[in-house]
Amino acid sequence: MTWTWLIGAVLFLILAPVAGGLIAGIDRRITARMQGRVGPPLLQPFYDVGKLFEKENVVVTTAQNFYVLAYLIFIALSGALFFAGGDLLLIVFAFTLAHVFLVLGAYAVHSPYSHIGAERELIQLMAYEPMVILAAVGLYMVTNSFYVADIATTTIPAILYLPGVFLGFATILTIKLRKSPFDISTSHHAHQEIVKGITTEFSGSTLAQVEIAHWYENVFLLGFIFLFFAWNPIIGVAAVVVTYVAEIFIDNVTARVRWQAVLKSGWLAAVLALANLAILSYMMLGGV
Amino acid sequence: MGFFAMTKTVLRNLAGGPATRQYPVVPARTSALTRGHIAFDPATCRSCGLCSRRCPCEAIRIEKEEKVWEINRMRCVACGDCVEGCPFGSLTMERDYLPPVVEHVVEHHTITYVKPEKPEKKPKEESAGESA
Amino acid sequence: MSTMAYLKRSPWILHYDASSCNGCDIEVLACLTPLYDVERFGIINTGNPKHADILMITGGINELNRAVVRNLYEQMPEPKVVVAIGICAATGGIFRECYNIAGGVDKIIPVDVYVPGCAARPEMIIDGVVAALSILEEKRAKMTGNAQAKEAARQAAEAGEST
Amino acid sequence: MTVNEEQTTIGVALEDLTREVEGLQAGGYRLVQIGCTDIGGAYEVNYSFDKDYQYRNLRLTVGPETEVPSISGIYWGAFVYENEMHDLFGIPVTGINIDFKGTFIKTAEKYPFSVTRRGGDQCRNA
Amino acid sequence: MSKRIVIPFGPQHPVLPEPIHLDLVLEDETVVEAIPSIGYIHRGLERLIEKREFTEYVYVAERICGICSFMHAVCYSQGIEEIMKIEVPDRAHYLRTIWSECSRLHSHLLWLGLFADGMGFENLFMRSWRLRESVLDVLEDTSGGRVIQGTCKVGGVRRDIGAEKLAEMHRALDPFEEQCRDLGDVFLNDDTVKYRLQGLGVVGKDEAYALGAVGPTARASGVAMDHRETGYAAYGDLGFKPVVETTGDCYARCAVRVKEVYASIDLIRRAIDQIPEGPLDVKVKGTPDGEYFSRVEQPRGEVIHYLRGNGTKHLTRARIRTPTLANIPILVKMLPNAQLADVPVVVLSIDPCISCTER
Amino acid sequence: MQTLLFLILFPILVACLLLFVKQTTLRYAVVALSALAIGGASIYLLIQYAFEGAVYFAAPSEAAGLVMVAIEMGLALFIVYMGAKFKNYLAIALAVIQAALVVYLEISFPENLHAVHNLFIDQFSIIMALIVGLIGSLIAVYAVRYMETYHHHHPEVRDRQKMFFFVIFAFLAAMFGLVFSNNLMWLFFFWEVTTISSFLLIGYSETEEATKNAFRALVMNLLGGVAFVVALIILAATEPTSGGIDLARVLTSPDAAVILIPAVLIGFAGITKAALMPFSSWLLGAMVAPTPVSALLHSSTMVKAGVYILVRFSPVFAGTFAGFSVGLVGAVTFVVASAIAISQSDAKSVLAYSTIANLGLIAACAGVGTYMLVWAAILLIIFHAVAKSLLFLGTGAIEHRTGSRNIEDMEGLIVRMPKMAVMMFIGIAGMFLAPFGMLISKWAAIEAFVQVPFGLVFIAILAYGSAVTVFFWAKWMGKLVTVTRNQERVEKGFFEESWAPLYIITGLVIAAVLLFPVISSTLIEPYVLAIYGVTALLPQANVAIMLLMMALLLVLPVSFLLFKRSAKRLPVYMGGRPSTPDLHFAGSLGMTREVQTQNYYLTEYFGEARLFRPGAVVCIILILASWVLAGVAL
Ligand code: SF4
Ligand code: SF4
Ligand code: SF4
Ligand code: SF4
Ligand code: SF4
Ligand code: SF4
Ligand code: SF4
Ligand code: SF4
Repeated sequence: MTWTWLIGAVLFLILAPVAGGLIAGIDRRITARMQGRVGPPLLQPFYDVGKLFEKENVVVTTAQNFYVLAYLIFIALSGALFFAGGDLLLIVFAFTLAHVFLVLGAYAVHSPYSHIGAERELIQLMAYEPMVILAAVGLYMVTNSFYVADIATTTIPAILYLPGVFLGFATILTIKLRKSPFDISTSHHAHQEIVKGITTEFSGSTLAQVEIAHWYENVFLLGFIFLFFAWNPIIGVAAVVVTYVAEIFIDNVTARVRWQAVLKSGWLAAVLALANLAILSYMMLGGV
Repeated sequence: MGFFAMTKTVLRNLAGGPATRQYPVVPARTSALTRGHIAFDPATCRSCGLCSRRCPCEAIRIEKEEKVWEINRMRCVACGDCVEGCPFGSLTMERDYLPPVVEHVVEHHTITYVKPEKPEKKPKEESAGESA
Repeated sequence: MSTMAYLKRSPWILHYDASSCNGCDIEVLACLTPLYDVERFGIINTGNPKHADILMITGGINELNRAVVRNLYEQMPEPKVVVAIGICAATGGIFRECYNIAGGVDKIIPVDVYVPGCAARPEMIIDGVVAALSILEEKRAKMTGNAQAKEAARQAAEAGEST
Repeated sequence: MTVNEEQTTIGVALEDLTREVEGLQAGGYRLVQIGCTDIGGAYEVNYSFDKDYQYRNLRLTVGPETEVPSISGIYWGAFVYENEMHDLFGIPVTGINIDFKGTFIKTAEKYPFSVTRRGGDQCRNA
Repeated sequence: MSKRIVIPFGPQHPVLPEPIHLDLVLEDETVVEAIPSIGYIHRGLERLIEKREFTEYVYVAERICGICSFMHAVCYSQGIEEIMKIEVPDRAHYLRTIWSECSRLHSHLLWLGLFADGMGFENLFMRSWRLRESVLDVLEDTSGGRVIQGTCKVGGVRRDIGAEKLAEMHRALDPFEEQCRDLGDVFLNDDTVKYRLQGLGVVGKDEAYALGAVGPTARASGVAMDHRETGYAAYGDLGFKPVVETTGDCYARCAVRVKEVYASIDLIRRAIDQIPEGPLDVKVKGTPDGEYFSRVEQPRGEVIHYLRGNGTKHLTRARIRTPTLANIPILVKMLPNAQLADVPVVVLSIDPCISCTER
Repeated sequence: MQTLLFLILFPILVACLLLFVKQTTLRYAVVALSALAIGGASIYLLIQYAFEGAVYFAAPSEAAGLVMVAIEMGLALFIVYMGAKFKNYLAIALAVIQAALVVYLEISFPENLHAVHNLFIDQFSIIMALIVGLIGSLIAVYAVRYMETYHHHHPEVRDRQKMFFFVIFAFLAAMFGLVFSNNLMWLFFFWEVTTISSFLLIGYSETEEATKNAFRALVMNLLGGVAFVVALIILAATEPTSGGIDLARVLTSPDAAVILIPAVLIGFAGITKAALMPFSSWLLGAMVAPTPVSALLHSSTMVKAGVYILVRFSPVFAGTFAGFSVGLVGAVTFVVASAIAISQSDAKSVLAYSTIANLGLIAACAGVGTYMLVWAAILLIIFHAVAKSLLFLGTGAIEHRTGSRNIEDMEGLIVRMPKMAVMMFIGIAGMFLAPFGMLISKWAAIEAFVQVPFGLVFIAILAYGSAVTVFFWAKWMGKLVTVTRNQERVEKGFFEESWAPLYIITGLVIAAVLLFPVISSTLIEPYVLAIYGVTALLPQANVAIMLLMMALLLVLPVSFLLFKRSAKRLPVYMGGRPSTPDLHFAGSLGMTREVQTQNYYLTEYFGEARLFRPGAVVCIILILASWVLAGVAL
């Protein structure tokens, strides 16, 4: 029992990049199909990252590598904590810490586009943070625990109590997966007014680390989605798949919005979640 | 439905499969008129120089005495004007494209046209020259 | 990690319009569209020199853009190749004699592949990229093969951080 | 439906330019373009205007280096053409609202231009 | 200390395929000042007339730009024909019209795609460009070139389109139009697209006119000005009406182009219906002596070729004033107060074409 | 008891001594030595009483009480004089009202004005004393050289350093008195002394603005003072049930309803002192004072007196709607002040708003007042004090060297003043990043609020508030770490001795994280346990993880060694436009422009003009509501 958490963490650290890369590959193929194209090979993300490691190591300032490495480590750490069944709030905060490192990396280089990307990343952070916290609180209210281990093994269908929270979380998931319409700080699509935004000045292995961190992050986020459906693992997995495909779909049917809309959407998502929680707590107060 | 106006297209794309032309596997689409590249027949050219005069890019050079007909592939815009201008049909517009190269290509031909008799077709001689 | 050669499978391009007439440009862009879909080969048009492996240039060099072309080229990390698209990029093309055209791209930076045509067609551009890939691979081999101490140190550092 | 297009060209003296242009502006004409032609040692500057497809052209003839007053005070958008005049023909235009100071179109060599470049490859195939 | 961000935007920039540079001064992300600089494409091709005979120059004119390449050829040829008083056969006029409208279609679809790309709507970009490919296929089938047709010449056209091909084109128009309307529907009705476009870069009718704006940019502000109304080529026979919008924002500029796509399809349809039989060209004798300001409506607006000959084979002056050059002033006026994210959208909304602007 | 008295009286002695010291070196010696003594004594206090629980001391009473009243009257007269001199009649009116009420109190209820014990000490007091004793005295040391430089830079300001240091030390004494007083009359006296100290120090430069702001601070604090006296009168009047002016008796009073009204009034005094929302303007105005003053009074200690009193009274607030309202005042202040901080570019304004926000958060915890929240509140007080004083002192140091305290001008500090930048970095990290203290406390607060009825309101506010917090801190951090080129190092010229306080406080920030389990278990938990009978505990696993994160953070910089060797350096991406290494590029119109990468301030959304008024209105309503609700409860 005492060591199971360690197993979860280690499995995550090893498998998440594989899963994340595969998900990215599937994502790109589905996107291509939605656009009427063939798309890249399934393993393309791995080729990309492999390629990046083959490239020359160039920097604007050596400090940037440090921040990106820290970003990767803390993303991995928060994901590992998650799969180890840790405290959701602590995980969320570790996650924020990781992103702050990414942002600092972009600031460190003193380059116009990466600076703007960094500011926008912070706006995104500000937009989704309330919702993430509320999602954790919502899960607590249903399961009475902040521990992923408890939430994941609950028999309560959290989603039935938390539809608003889930919708809100799905909204900010779009921000987190860097998908249109909310991909303002850097986009997977090639063309953006701020070039590559926050990753403009990262290249070679540094960029590969950003990419790997993103895989970790995606797996972690999908794990979070799973929590809403955790009472039935099969439905849970199905829900994760459906949610992800829906995100790809949204990505393909919307234009990118301005930062104002991102902030408003993120905060409105949190308001939706709040309304949900308010009703929930009213019911619980009434019931108990 | 204002929000997901693109849905129809996405669904159609998913259902219809990719529209991609699998280029290297399937040969490129061309039409009868496609202007791919200029082909020269050294056996019929009478070194009149009209093609060279008409060419808007000065891609063709001819040296009457040395019986040289040259085309600089890095200059030719494949407009076909030389083809229209050649009174002897020595030039034709081919449909297929030239492959990419790693150096500038000046194609060098030796004119084999022999004056009075009926010209006998001889294999054309090609050699890729070099230029700056 | 040095024998894997992922480079060939994931060439990211940077496209710059030196002084093209747009003809070749739009054909480069057409390569991205569903009909030609170069993402099949892992090609992404990054738009950022720091991420790019292949520099695709259309159009010839003129007074103002020579510095830009050099700047973009220098910002690309090794290994990298340059593909000149269209005859303008090769020699200046039909504008060769114009007073403000200095000639092809090779006047400023080394060009590895020339794609002829005016305008170069998407298929020709794909061919050009394919030709560039093997050159890219050669350059990579040369780069990693360099047994200099500094290189080795770099490799070690990379291996260390990629665990 | 089809409108017939008329083109008229009248000469204008340097000192009358601003007044004439103001007149056209008051008459509801839009500025179509300003273009120069070198006519051996001097320049013809065409100021073209249009109203309902009726094309009016004021033609100014100036020597090289003659200062021409800007009409960007009358037509705000004139600056594009006037900067071009300056950069490509060396005609000094005074008082442009957005003066690029010779950087609107940068050229390798100074006007007057000719097709044949000095020094370059002699457009021979060799 | 003022809180400002100063960044160079371009010349190399992923959203703008062509090199244009802006000095952007921002406050947060609001544009305070945006001064353009151009000249990256300047080749000096007007001077090539010293080197090319006036009949050969049409190949250069085509390569003023690869997008409305055909229309440059038409504009140039019409200028010469006007100076030399050449009567071009009717069929040539119709063919020129058909190719022109095909060019407009491919140009507008191309623009719509880039515009969508500028808004970060990748799929819409893909869709627009995919539709555009069918136009390019037609162009290749009829002229031999996808983007550079090379079929217009002084005195007429170089190639005919056979009756069979015309009929095939006509048949293809209906499904094509339907697909275009689906595409236009996204541009005109999608909420995220509207959010990005409406109320952005508003220019009123009077201001647009005063700034000398042309083409869809002017028409979106309510200035009903379209050179096709003068009835050059075969337009006089086809009953042409300009597409006009009144709100003057980016949405209107987009709407004008979407509707012009429909209009072009209509024009092609009518032109195919009405095309007369007859010769394709007349022989050009003599040399041009005189001058003319030839004007044609390109996808981006009115283009002017000022041609002047002195009776030799070489013209003495060709000056090309292109629509983008005329639209730069309005662009400079539109940028301040936009958001950084809108800069590409606003810039693209005039459909800037640097190649011909700088020649 | 001796230690307590020493801590209260010794600073007064030093203060008087400093009135006669003119020379900087000498002053430095005196201040440094007394700082050592005070700091040592507060640590001794810790060792002495940490495991004892609450200890009460009778302490001399009558005479001291009389002296205090006399001084109070003297202060009132002084205010009247100053008010007359600067024509601020509101201040006069309030001072007169307050004095009249005190006199009324003394005359009407002489028999009820006795506390069994005048002084006491418990773990909470120890914590406060440590903050005052360690951070306060470090700031005092820093201030000596700072003030010398200050007069270099501002020759126009009259040199009143003797007065300055007198007030500083008098203030320290008052703070000690405040946290050790069990007699509410005494507490009120010390309270008033801090008010006056603040008034004097804000007005130090004697400019028009300084004077204006000093009076604003004075008026608002006097308002709180009046409420305090009214509370005392009520307590005295209801002595038998409420416990009169004996803090310990009041807090354990069986009749919760009776003491709720005085609690709310004292809470109001706390709100004014802690500069919560409608009153936050005084703290912002106080930023005109020399930076050590801001660090000492307006962030780490005096304003903490406001929340100290709130936390003291939180058992009374707990579970009441009045307390809930007070808590909401804090919560609203937290979110609004954090949001406004986004729109500020002056480092001191950002620090001020963030201080207000954090005080709001503490007040929110105190107002709702469950045991876990009190635990979190105390943690917040500690972490905020260390991190914030570091930031203030750092800002002062930066301003001295670079001539600006604008955040934009701190761009590239890591290149120009690397040591300073690292310390600022740690300070900022301390304010908002896991695993640093503030975040631990926020996290604890969230977990605690979940369990409170209607806690959702607070959670929502906390969620938004901390999101906003991340934004403004991270962008500041970003400025610091930006690696700019071609800039010289300017660290050297900063006065050498002042590094010591900075280093020590930096050490404290890190130590606070590493030691927080110990701090929690030895000081906070016993205190909470003593008051509530239950105590909060952080799960061991989480503590371990946080320590792991901290260790990672400390180890990570080693990775720098990895990168140093190889990488090739390239210039930044400038759209291909030719540029120089220091980011000047060839712009349009033939100009050369410099790239400027400044932060976003989102003024349109988070501007002062937009948010302050609604925030203040909401808070006023909530304060009034708390009074009404307290009345209703009675
Ligand atoms: S020089 Fe050139 S143009 Fe003149 S005849 Fe020779 S090939 Fe023809
Ligand atoms: S095709 Fe055109 S460019 Fe090529 S050689 Fe012939 S005339 Fe010259
Ligand atoms: S190819 Fe034709 S035109 Fe050219 S020289 Fe030979 S015969 Fe004359
Ligand atoms: S090669 Fe031809 S199509 Fe390409 S840019 Fe040059 S002129 Fe245009
Ligand atoms: S070789 Fe002919 S075309 Fe070339 S420069 Fe000389 S004359 Fe001109
Ligand atoms: S307007 Fe644009 S598309 Fe048309 S010719 Fe000019 S550059 Fe080309
Ligand atoms: S830095 Fe120099 S000028 Fe400034 S206070 Fe110190 S000694 Fe004086
Ligand atoms: S740093 Fe600034 S405020 Fe402080 S003393 Fe110097 S000039 Fe005055």
